[in-house]
Amino acid sequence: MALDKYGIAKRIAQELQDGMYINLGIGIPTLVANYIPEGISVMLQSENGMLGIGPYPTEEEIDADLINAGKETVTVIPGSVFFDSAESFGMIRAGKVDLTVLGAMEVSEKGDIANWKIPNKMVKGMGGAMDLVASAKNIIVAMMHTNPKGESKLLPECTLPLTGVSCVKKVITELAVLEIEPGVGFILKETAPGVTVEEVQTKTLGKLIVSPDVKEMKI
Amino acid sequence: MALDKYGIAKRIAQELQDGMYINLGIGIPTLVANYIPEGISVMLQSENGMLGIGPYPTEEEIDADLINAGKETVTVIPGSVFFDSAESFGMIRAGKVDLTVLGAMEVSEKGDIANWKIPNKMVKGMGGAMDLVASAKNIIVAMMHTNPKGESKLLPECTLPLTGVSCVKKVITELAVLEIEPGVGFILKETAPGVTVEEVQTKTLGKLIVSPDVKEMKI
Amino acid sequence: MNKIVADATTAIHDIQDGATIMLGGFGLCGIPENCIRALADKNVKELTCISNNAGVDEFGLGILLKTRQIKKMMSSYVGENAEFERQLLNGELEVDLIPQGTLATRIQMAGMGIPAFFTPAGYGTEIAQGKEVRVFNGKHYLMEHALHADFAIVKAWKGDPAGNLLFRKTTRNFSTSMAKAGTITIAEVEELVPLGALDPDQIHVAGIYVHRIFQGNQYEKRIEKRTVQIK
Amino acid sequence: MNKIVADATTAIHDIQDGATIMLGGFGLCGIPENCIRALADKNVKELTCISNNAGVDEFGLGILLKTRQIKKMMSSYVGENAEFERQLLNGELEVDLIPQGTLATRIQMAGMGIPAFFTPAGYGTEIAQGKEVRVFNGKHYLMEHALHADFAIVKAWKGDPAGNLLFRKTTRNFSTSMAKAGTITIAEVEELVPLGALDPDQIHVAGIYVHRIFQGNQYEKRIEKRTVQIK
Repeated sequence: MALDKYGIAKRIAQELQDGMYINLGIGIPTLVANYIPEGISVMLQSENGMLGIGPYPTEEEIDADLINAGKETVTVIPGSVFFDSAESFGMIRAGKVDLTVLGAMEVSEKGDIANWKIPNKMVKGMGGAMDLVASAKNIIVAMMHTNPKGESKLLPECTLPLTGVSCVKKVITELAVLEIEPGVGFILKETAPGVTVEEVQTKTLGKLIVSPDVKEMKI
Repeated sequence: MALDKYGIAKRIAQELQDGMYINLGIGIPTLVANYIPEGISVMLQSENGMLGIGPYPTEEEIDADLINAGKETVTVIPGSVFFDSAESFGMIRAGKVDLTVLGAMEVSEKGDIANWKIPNKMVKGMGGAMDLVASAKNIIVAMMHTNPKGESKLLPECTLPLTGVSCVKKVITELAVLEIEPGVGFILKETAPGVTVEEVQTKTLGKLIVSPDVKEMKI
Repeated sequence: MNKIVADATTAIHDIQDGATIMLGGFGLCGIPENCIRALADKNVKELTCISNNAGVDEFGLGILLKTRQIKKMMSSYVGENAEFERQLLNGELEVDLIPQGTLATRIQMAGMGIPAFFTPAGYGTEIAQGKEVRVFNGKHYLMEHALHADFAIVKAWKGDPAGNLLFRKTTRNFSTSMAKAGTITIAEVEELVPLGALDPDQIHVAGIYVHRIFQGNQYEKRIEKRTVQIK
Repeated sequence: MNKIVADATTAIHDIQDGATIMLGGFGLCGIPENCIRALADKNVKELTCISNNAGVDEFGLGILLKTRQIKKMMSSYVGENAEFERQLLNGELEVDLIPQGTLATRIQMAGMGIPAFFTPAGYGTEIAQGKEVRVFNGKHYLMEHALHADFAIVKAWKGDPAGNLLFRKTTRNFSTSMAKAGTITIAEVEELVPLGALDPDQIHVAGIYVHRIFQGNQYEKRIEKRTVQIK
């Protein structure tokens, strides 16, 4: 059975390693913070200017001066640091953030990503997405395998305006975990419990290679 | 009579205006701090990373963690700020420092300055001089009119390796105050008490224009 | 060194029609509420506003959008504002969308006297159109230029008469860089403290960058997304 | 997040012959005294040292010069050291002199992921030789490149187990920028404080940049020019 968004977040959480600095985008990526494996300690970065994001505040703790990049009220953990946005993107550009998880509208078999603009629709802006994808050492895309019309979001080429090129390393969807090897395509590494390789193949328009050691996700 | 170095510093101090941010180089420029006119308030910047330099410390106040760009122990005045050297040169480059006073080995009639290197002598380095002269809005050179051999230091062209080009606005020596107008030359504005225009002319190798309103310095 | 002015009205008195203004803040966090009100009262027009976001309807820069004082926005994300959308779709408003890190860094570079620099953000996208591309160590970069403004307006937590500023938590965002990039920089603060009251090791913006400072009042500090822990 | 190591010897254990090392400090102010001693003890050779100055005879980087561990210095001013002069004149030492602001900014840019930028410093001088010149707004600028190092070693006042650092007075100098530019960054601190003891608004270097931290000891803090007020 395909995962729900919480399942996707749980699977992504398995990618976390002790000591990592991580930037989580809005949507499913934000949920990953709820599933950090026991015994490992990570620091969450928010590009508006903070390291060490904690849980949402209680009513009493709410502070208008303390928000994340999604403009949500948050708290901080011990060891947190505030800085300005220029420094925040400096650390992102310099590759100090170990892992970036973000959503996407389309991902290509080359690792290109489109997630900021749909032609003929009101464009709200790219925010920090272009900076993140151009600079992050390790980018995982968290998204549904297909769009609401049922069309594949894993394509030979993105059809929407790009956010960045050759940058996505891994895609985790409700159906599968896929690595991207530039020049090769999507490598199917894991399928969601009860999802067949054939279903993933059907729903992936970009070139798909089934890894010889493809296995079922453990959630 | 020609001024001594304290006299030069006193004359330079007359250039200070209320609210100015000022960088004073090593040597005569540093002395200017002792003659800030009454009733005006200025902030001294030191390029290692400080705004608001105060007097030298008493024995009890000495703090190894608090030095100026000349590596001398100093104190700070209320309203002072510490920052790093990158920011310090950022504010210099961005033109936030209103006035820079520094010494020189040679100045040309075009406003070029040489003050860091003598060929065939041990070179100690340019320190922050090249950054300061390339960026400061208003540069006054404080120096003796001639070198120890009696040769003019105000030249048609610098003979020593340059520190910066077309940057010096004014030269204040033991003999005179001269403005530099690029394409014109040194404009003699003031002579030291008892010093004749002829003496300044004799000791100035670069093109010298005597200002129609040349007058005697008031120290 | 006394840069204190009476209030927001005095601080912005010389901002004229057509001015380019940077305004600090991320969403509604750390925005200069007093100066925005004063700009609305002065009804200065045709403004180019450089700000990461465009406020919401009725608050933040949304106030100046509603009164049609803004000709152009330079932002990274402008999506929380119906009036904004209406003006944009009607061609009444120009928008220059800039990647957030590029925007922050272009402003930072203006305050550092660096006219141009190279960043990888936007390479291979429509943002790269017309920009110089260079390869360093095998990676592609775009040349971007420093971004200056006639006025920078920021809101800090504490400030002193010399213009030294201290910010609280995530209100620092674009404000520290903008404060250094304005030809004239105006700071409104929640609390004006005496000279010498701020620890010189702990100042976020040195007074050398700040031209006018005043203690603001009636801060609303609206919250866009009030997210609360579910116990 | 615990980056604490036992001591300087442990912190520098993997620095090998030929390494490029940045060392914080301006003159003798804010230098990493413990790590310099440990580098001398380890007797690692052929080092390229990026540091604004080269210490004095017998102290600071003068210690490593005396033991002939330094192959090359990258500095803005190196004049307080007779042994330095001797080695340089004998051709035993390479020196790359860089304008101080260019040096500071090249290091800063490395920590910001910006590979190249433009600065006016040195235009029209011998420093400009071989460098790309560009005109922006009628002014000439040189293109300069980011400066990285295998190791950055800095000395801070306080630090916590996550690597967050706080500096005191003018010890900040090159250290904050260097801390962000090392592939591996080592911080020695006068006082190691518990996680959460530092105010998150008041940290000069975020722990994300720091890989190893330890509490140093026996700081001498020598003064180069002890200038005292004449009452």
